[in-house]
Amino acid sequence: MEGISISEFGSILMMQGFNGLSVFSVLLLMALGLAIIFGQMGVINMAHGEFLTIGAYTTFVFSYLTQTYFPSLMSTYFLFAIVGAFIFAGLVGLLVEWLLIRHLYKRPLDSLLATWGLSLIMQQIFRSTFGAKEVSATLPDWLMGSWQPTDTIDIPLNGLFVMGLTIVLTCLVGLFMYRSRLGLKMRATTQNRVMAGAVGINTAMVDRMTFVLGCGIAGVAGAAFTTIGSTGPTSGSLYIVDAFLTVVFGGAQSLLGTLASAFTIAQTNSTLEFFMTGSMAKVITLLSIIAILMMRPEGLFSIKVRK
Amino acid sequence: MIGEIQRFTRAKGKSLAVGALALLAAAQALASNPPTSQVNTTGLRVTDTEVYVGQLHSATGTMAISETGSIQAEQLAIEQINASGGVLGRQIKIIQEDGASDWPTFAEKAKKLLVNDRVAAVFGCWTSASRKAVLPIFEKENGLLYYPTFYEGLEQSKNVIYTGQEATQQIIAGLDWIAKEKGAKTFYLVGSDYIWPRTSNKIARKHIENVLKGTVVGEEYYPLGHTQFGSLINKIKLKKPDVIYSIVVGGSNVAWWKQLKAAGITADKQTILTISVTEDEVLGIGGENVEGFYSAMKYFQSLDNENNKKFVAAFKAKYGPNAVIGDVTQAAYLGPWLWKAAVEKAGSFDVDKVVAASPGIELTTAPEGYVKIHPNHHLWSKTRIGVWQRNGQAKVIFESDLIEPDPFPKGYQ
Amino acid sequence: MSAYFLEIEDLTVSFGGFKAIDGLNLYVDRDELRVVIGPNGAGKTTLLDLICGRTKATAGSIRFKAKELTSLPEHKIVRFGVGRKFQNPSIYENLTVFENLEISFPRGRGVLGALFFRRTQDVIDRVHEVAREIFLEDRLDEPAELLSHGQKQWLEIGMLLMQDPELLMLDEPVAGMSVAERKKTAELLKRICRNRSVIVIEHDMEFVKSIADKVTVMHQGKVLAEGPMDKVQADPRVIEVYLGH
Amino acid sequence: MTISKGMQWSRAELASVLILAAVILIVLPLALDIFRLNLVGKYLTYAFVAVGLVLCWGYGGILSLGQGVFFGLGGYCIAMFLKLEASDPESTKIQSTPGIPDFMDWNQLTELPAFWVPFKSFTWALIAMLLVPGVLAAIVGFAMFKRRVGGVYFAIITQAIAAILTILIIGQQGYTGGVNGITDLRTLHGWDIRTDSAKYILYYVNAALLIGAVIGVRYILKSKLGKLLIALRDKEERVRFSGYDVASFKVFMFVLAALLSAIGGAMFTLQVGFMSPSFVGIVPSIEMVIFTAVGGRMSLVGAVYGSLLVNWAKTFFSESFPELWLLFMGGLFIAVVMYFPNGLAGIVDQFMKKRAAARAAAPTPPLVTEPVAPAVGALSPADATASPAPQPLADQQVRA
Repeated sequence: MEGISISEFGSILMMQGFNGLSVFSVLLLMALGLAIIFGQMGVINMAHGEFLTIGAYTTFVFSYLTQTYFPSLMSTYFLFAIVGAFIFAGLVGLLVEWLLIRHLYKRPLDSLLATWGLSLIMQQIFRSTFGAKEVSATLPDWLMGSWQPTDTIDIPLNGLFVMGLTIVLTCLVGLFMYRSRLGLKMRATTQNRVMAGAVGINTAMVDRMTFVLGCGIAGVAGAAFTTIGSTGPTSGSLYIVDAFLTVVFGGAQSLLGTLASAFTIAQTNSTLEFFMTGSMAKVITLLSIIAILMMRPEGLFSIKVRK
Repeated sequence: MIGEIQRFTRAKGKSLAVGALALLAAAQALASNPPTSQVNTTGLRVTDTEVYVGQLHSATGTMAISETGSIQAEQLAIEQINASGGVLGRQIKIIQEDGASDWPTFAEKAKKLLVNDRVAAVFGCWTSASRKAVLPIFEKENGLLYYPTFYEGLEQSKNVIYTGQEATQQIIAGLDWIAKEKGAKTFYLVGSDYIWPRTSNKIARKHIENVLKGTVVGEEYYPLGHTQFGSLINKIKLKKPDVIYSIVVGGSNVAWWKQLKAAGITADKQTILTISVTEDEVLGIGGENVEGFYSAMKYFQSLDNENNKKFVAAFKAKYGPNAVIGDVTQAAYLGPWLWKAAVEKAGSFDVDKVVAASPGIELTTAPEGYVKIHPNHHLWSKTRIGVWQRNGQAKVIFESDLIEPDPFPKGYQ
Repeated sequence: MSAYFLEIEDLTVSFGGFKAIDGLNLYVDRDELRVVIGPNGAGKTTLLDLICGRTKATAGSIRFKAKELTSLPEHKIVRFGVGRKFQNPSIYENLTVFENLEISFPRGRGVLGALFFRRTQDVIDRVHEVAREIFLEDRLDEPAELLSHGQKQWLEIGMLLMQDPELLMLDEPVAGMSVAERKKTAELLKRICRNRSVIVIEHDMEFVKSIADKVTVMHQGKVLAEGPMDKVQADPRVIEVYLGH
Repeated sequence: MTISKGMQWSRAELASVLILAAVILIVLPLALDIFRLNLVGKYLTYAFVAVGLVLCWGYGGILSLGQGVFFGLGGYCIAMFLKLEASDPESTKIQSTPGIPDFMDWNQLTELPAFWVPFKSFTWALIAMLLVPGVLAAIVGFAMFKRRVGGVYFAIITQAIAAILTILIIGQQGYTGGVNGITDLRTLHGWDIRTDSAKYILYYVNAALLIGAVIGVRYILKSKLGKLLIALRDKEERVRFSGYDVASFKVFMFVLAALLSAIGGAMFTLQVGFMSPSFVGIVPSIEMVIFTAVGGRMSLVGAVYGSLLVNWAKTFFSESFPELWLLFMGGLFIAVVMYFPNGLAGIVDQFMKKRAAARAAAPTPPLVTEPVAPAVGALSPADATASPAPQPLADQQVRA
């Protein structure tokens, strides 16, 4: 390798390490909302990608409005957009739960088909509202470019941001699930719905809140992904398969499992990509996931239950 | 500077000619409205006042992002033609079908347009895959397709007029320019994993190695829809190429450019030449993410000539002031005009006669300047290099001579 | 080689550290009817699960007719002669009583066998014979979901009889039955126990007394006491953990 | 259902199959021109997949979201044969290597890859068309069902397989034709499959095969194996403890469904004249599940009607509203899942029951005017062995 010094090589290794972590946080962020909905409720939300897209479009709208009416706030609008994405995606989630999902809790495979129909409808609504072409939110300067600790190391700022957001969000979700009253109710409902109902938990309300929370988190993820990806009617569909694999590979009912599986998949893919072409890396990663799932159908982490 | 002046005068001269021609055509159309039995001997859907054409693009699915511009441009062209008297005195009616980003659907709809609707011509397709899917149907049913996208070449059909550039037109002039201007010797080829990027990179590699005497230090393909390019960017950094030659498309495109920028790869440190970014793509990528990088295209919205000014104004009047026009959109706009010219030259809507009349048809009113149909059904056209600005427009900094289309280039296969 | 029909030695299984069965030893003779009793959570059902292969043992051995069962898959254990009735009646509610019994007929158990299975006269005869035994002969054409709870229990026992197992394991066969049904069930059990070994888990002491030869008392995954009913009932340890509750 | 009749066909079942045969063999060919009939022929190739899904999903409870993989593999095997026939040295003489498929030439292959060579034989292509998908389904099935992977996990793993295969096919374009697929297929042993007469013949072959498939699967469902499938859905554990190796039954169903899909794919290739990797992906696989759901997941003839209806709707809506048809399709899917979980067959069944009840109750009308309870046993007159599918009403009540 001509023209590459040892220190430069070291820098690239370091950046590659960071890349693995960055891919990990992206995977985790896209899977988190899904993991909550799927893990806690057993509902397969095929429209998860479209909830990501809601977040992305919300960011675009915020960016557009800020640019038009409050140009001075351009540097901070993004934070509001994230909150807005959570609220907006959550509200749509509330509506969808009320109209659709609550009728299908007993039929997980049917909820899959219905949410597939939902995703078609949502895509068309995006297209009719925002046009078929992609749009791009103007990002604040502090989210663009790279941070250079040395001459040869470039750490992507958007990667850092997504990573930070993922950590904060994961901790919040963890605290919520394991420390709050509602979280306790959610876990109780997951483990024994009948019993939870019997001790006075309004399981219908808990389900609704769970779904709204999952959708809201998807919205946040979508907002964050405007920094690294596209915003268009079908952008969400780019993420859906990866998100499902992450959740299933981790073991559906365990947040820790989702964490571990996102880490494993991200590191495998990112490392393989460094040594071979991207298509091959993807195939090998997917094949390994399937092989492991065949050996451990319940995923990496799962709650052991006496059958 | 001199080039610019020359271009200006030429454009001006041409626009005069254009005006005269248009007047002539209108007069002709009004004067003569030949009987249908004479202009339609093969049972196409032509009446004394109307002629039906098909439009076959993806209005839904992932490709709608790209194909919407073509749909709009073709409709604009047809509207303008109708306003100026139509074709052979007949108004053009459009039957629009949705290919839904799905190749089998394209085949189904193409067949419907040709067999059921008996349309006189079809303006449509975007991806090579959709064209390959409909090609046998057009050949079997003897239809006529105007295909707008720049593509990999290696194809020539009696039933297709290719209004975009074939690969050599787009690639070779761009590489020559970058080698000369930037003294580039080492290239890193990157593409989405399908036939157009692979074939284009193959041509690029041959040209780099055999003609430019440079080296290709890497060639990488990522699945369509891939969104994580961190590893690739690190690999590129490892090789330090003079030029990154990029043919990443579709959903991946935005991720690729945003992540390049985030990894500190900016125009002041790295030269990137791409043949897959037009104004349409920049809309999604954001001008700030491609600022300073180069695209090789035959058309940019910012082209400074009278034809283009009129075209851009008309397009914005119809589709809003924020509408943008990319290379393919312009090429799609050419389709109806080229068809009209060929039909009028042939004096008939019959596909065989229109096809026979097509070679040699010139369009001096083309927004890109001037095009002419080659006997191989591709267009003579120029290749331009544009450097992207923050506002999402490109500044044209180089313009080649008219390039002869060569879909089966010797020495590049 | 010992002479016991079923030999369980040092059997242990743990769920996440909790030992549901802890070094258990149990021997059952040919044609013996053994009743296993014990408080809730003693590991009775787990013991049956282990024998029939539903749960895999952590350690120890289960030998039946001198063959090790711990490594066999469930269906092979069944084919080797072990039948198991579940605690809740486990029948096919969408099939008729006849079809329920027919499916349990030990022929055509492979894919192709099932595909080309013919309802021959011997199948029909056998179904009728078993149906008579479980008091359901006049209800053969009815969907099984229409049966009463007790009748469902009988049907499941009947399904086991179709297999003609050499070791029959029944988990609370009279749970949820009326007094009359219990009496009939006790009769039924006594009849079907001829020529095979039976392990019964039961809570109902009256019922146990009416059928048992020998009783095993389990507690915390171990055998606490074993012997004839009256002797076991008099055991102070048993009284403390079980009857004392 | 009575014992003596248990394994025979009821009159209603016979009638439903005869009506289906009449519709696709007589009514449609008479009513439609060759272009529309060819479209129907294409839809009917999807019906093979739907019939397989009735067996595998409706009866077996195994939802595969990867049936497109088998459809595609079957189609590719035939497409490879046809492509080789279309690539004779004469018609490919402008290539640098004449005699090989055009896309290989574009990718600098200079000779036919070894795995293509056997596909010069039609016999081998036919064998491979069944063997390749069958073996793949058997491997996947064994690995999954032996370890008791099921339900949602299985659905998602089949999706992953579809994703992998798509990436492989698209990535290895020199060998597979890549994203374009294998296009421009012309003749079968010199017989031009693009002519109208060929299309009629292929339509009838396809229709006859499909009716054969319906009858064959019905036969299976009538056998003890069919009863076992119902038993499996009711109490899988009980079946296992009746001495059955449950996994092998599931593998059998999955393989059979895969083989049916493969036949559908092969017929698709012949009728449409090309094969595309887009079939192998996730979207068509889910769509095919939806055809089944619309027709009624427990009804074989329903699956055929479902495929016809959804595709007709898709064609109709997309021709009439090219920009908005997705809204209609999405709405249709949701409506079917939520309000008609038993699909068309369920609607027909309810109607028949009401009529029967009305007739039976004619002497004492006041007592029976209230609606008949949702179907419990039979779902349609054609599927008297069906078991209950989920009922949304009951769900709502439980959760209210």
